[in-house]
Amino acid sequence: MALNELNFKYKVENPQSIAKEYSHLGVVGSGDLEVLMEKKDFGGGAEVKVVTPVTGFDKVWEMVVTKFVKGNNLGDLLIEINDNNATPVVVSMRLRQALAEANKIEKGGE
Amino acid sequence: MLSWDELQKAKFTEANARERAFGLVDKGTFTEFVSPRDRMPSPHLPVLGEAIGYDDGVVTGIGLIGKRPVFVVSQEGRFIGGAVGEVHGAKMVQAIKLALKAYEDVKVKYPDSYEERLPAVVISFETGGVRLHESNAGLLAHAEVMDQFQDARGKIPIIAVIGSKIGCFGGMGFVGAATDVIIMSEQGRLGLTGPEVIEQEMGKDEFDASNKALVFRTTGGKHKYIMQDANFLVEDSVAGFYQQLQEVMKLPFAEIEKFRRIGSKKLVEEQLELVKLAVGLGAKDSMDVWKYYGNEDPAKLVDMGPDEFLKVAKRRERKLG
Amino acid sequence: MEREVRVWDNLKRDTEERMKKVAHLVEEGKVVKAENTVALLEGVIKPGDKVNLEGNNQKQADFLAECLCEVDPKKIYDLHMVQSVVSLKSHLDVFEKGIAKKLDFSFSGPQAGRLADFVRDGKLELGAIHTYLELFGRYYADLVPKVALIVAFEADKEGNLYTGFNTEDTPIIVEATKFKQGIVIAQVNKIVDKVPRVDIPADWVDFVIQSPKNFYIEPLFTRDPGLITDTQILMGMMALKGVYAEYGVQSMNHGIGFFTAAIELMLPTYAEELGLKGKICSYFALNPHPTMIPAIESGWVKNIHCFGGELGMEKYVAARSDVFFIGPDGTLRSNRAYSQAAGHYAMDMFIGGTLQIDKYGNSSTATANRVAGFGGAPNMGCDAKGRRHSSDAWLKCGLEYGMQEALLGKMPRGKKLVVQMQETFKEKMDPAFVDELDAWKLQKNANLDIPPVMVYSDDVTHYITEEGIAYFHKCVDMKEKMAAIRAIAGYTEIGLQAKEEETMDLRKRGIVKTPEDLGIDVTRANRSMLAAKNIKELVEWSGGLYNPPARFRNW
Amino acid sequence: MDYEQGMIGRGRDALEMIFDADSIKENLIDDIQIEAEIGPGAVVGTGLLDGEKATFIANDAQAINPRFNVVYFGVIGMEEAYKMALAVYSTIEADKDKPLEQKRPLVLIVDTPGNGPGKTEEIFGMNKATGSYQLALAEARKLGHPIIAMVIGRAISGAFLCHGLQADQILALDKTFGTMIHVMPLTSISRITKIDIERLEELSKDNPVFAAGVDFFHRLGGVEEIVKKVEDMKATIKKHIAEVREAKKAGQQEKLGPWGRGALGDERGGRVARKKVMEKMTEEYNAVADKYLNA
Repeated sequence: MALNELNFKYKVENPQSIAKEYSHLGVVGSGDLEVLMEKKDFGGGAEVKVVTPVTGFDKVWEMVVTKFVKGNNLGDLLIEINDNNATPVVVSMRLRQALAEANKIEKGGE
Repeated sequence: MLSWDELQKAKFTEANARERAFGLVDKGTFTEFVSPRDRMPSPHLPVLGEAIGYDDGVVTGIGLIGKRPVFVVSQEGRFIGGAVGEVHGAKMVQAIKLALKAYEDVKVKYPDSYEERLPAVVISFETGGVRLHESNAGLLAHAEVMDQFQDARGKIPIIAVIGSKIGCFGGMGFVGAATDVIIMSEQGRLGLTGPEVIEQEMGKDEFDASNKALVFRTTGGKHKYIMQDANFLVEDSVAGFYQQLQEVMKLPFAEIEKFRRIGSKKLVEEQLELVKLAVGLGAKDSMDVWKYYGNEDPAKLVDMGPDEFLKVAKRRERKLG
Repeated sequence: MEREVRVWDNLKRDTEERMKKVAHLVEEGKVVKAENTVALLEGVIKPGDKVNLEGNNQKQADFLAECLCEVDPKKIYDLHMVQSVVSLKSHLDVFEKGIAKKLDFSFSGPQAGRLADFVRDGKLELGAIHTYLELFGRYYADLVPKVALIVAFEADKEGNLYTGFNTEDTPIIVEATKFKQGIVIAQVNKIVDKVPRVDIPADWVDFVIQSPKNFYIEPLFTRDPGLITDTQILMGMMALKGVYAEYGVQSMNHGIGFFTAAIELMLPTYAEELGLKGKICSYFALNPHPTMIPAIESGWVKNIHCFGGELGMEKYVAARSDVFFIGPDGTLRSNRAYSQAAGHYAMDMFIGGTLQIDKYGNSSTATANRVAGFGGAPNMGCDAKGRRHSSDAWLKCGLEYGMQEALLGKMPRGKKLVVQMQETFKEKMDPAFVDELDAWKLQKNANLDIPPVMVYSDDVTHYITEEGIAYFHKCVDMKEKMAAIRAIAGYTEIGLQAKEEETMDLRKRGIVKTPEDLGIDVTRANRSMLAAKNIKELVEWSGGLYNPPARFRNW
Repeated sequence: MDYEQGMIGRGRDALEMIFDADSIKENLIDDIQIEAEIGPGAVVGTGLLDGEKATFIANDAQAINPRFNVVYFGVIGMEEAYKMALAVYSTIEADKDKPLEQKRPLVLIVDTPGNGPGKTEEIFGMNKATGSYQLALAEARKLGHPIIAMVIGRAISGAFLCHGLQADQILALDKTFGTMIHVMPLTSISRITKIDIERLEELSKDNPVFAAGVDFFHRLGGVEEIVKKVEDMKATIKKHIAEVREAKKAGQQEKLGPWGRGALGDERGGRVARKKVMEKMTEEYNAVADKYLNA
């Protein structure tokens, strides 16, 4: 059984990282996932790690993640996803929301 | 995530555990401990093929309410029903342990004015108790939480906040009952045995778990408020709970102790009176009990908004407290 | 020339003969005691009769259904059941016991699996699966009931019936039966001195029985806003912007699922923000969906006609007589037949969810082992070919119709918007887009004439998935339609066959629009978009008039 | 006596075996009387262990509570739990003036399948009843009373939490006696988690965190010692009382009770994440503590 771990690495032209050092979004509820984004010095590259109970959809994961990373020109960034049976739409939506969150400029607060 | 100001307006039932943790303390003061960034998921779930979460379904940290350090534990019902496993449990236990450490430190540093900086523990419960996937570890963790509660007795207040979808059940049901103060919304539920199990034990005629109205009037916030099992009833918003916490923090600790329902011989004797009432009354429904306490038309209370309810609802009278 | 002497009132004579046999069971007026019901049925029904057992996806003549199961199968057998819905256990028990033999129906919910078994095992001879209007039509052609077993809230002793809020199918059944010399038996919750209003006049009713228990009503159209997902909200936003606003749709029917519930709850929020108030959503053929309350309260809706009632909405509906159809007694009168007619001819759009879509764009909710039928959906979800009045939305859709000229030459004609919504993957990564519908398997498993298709490809005008909207009607041929399906099928096997340049071309031509093309900020697709986030808030919106059933009360 | 079928359902017999002959006084802690009529599913009182006074709290699986029909076969109902709590508080009261080393021990005889599930129980708050008993035990333990739990039969889930897991040390009869310690049988875990029973059975062979059984609890630090023979119960209990007393005298409370079992679980390799998490939290707290304590 165990969990399925997928790792993807990317290198895009003129990569953009995120504004915050670290950002987290989402809850690992049924059909949902959490996304953790962390600025990392990857020499411009981006790394994505997915942990999911789902097997047999590795290729779909790769396509969804690739589209997201390339579509947003992401680099120097580590993305980790803990998934609990989310459909591709939920994955893409959470990734987009996570990116927006990661680029939010903090105002007020501490 | 919503900003603190937006969160205050948000429904408590809609907020996730992290949002609740942020919103229950003063604006901008929350610092999370063992956040997802520390990547400390359950070591036991992967072998069962069960999804992991980096916070293991509970957000722990510290914030302020006024000058008082508030140690927050906020359970996430969407992650395996908020159930307690080894990591989740350890985070709960350690939050209380750290609060007690803070208590000792504050007492040393501010010997004459430590009450105004008295640490507190706030637990936002959303759980069915022991996580079956790591049940033995979860069970042992429950016992540790109770142990810490006893250590905290007479030193720092432990406040339960119950207003999320799952409620507070199973082993965590008596952990909730063992706190000093309980704040609930009418959407909150507190009990021991979940509705499905009661139905299974007693039959559908006696207890139909799909009858949510029945489920809620048996264990929901309004009922618990009438029974004095919940001390405060607030509206379903983050602000509702936060503001009530602010009020509680203003009370001297001796007053807070009076909110307790169990934890001494006298309180046990008081509860035994209630058990005798249960026998004498032969109540078939919680509304029979509401009526007994002087609510002439108990059915009316069900749909009443919190403000009106607080005005008209008659509660069990307590000799103590 | 000697004229042949023929009898022209056989049906009447037959009925009179049957009535005589049971005359002793009648107490006062037309009242028969509940305990005499089985005897009554044994007296008035003959083997081989066509019997209508009233029941639909809401109210049920459950007591009469149970009594019918208790008649002696030696005396009464081979019945031909003609009924809207097969949803109670008793509905199939009559076949199990050998009382009934043949079935013509429209929809089966909880009994769909058992029904499939019965058909396969030869326990039941299936006539056909209909749409509601189609079946109602046949009540007046070749499926006229001899005996109708119906249900009402109240009756007086003379037999006047009050069906009120849940009038639903009753008038159309009674009229078909009674005016063809048949026999009408009504179970009622209560026999009263005077009914609040006469929905069915006494001389159309032969017997009334006060049933021991109130009849069952299913709250089928209540959707808890608490269960609406972000994806449903995203797709709702897409629908509002890409279809409702695009066509200025003013009249419509909403399906039963969470997609349309999300849309209803976004009228006072997202649609308001888009400035659509007054420009869309004025007229509905719709059950009193609780999720419509915020939109109604915000002044969006002019008119709603209801197929049936919805448990808990009685008081709210009664208090909004400007919107709903309310009798002189102050309560709603629903009517499934009229609402179906309105939905078919007077509405510019049908929008609802489906389960499976094949590569050609046929869609169905049929699964391999359940004979469920589609109720009224196919009726709503098809172009009304007899429609002759025009509206902006209807005309615009027709003008965009890619095959218009091939079919009509240079003749303007409108087209009804038939919008199907579905996420590309259902739970557990079950793809919604498939090579072949499960309906084909069902056809084999249940030995049906044709695979049960809910909406055929040539009726669908728009498909909405989270990936995009396919403006399906704009396609000029099947080849292009299949490309449009692929373009919005995401990461399903079908979707993976999409070619990038092909999809780009479809987007350029406005046949496919992604959320980006529509200018939708996906990160806004979350529950804060909903005007009410749980049932409790619906109650608050209604000013306490909505009284949700116990199972929905999370407080 | 015949112990072949184990000790399930024989709480009263266990009392006879463990305590000195004819020493058992039910519902009495010195001169403090506990209402005899309530909670028939719980047996409480005073007995002698080779002449030394101890409070006992046991389940009586033969008893049926006529007022609460969920209480039978050892179930702890509302009355039972409060009665048990009263026994603890009365013990505290009786010894309140005694020094730590003279606080009398409490012996919990554990054979219970669960807490009372029911509508009445929920209306009146069963959770308070079990909660109050646990708080009472924790208080007594912290005051210096040695508390030993002896699992003779079933120690299931919430009922074990209530009646057992607040003890200083937990002993259990060997599994050959049919002793059961678990939250749920694997069949139920399988149904709820939707994980195949075969898979669970295979995993449970060497995964102590969810497996059912005394040995696994031992590895997790949940059980201090496994008692192989019924005859050894008394001596083993006495031995542990002495050990606990020593530890308390030496100020080593942290080695006992739930917290001590936490450390033991780490030592025995059954629960190793716990410690890491706690250390990380402390580290992160220390980094910000000043800011919060001096706000």
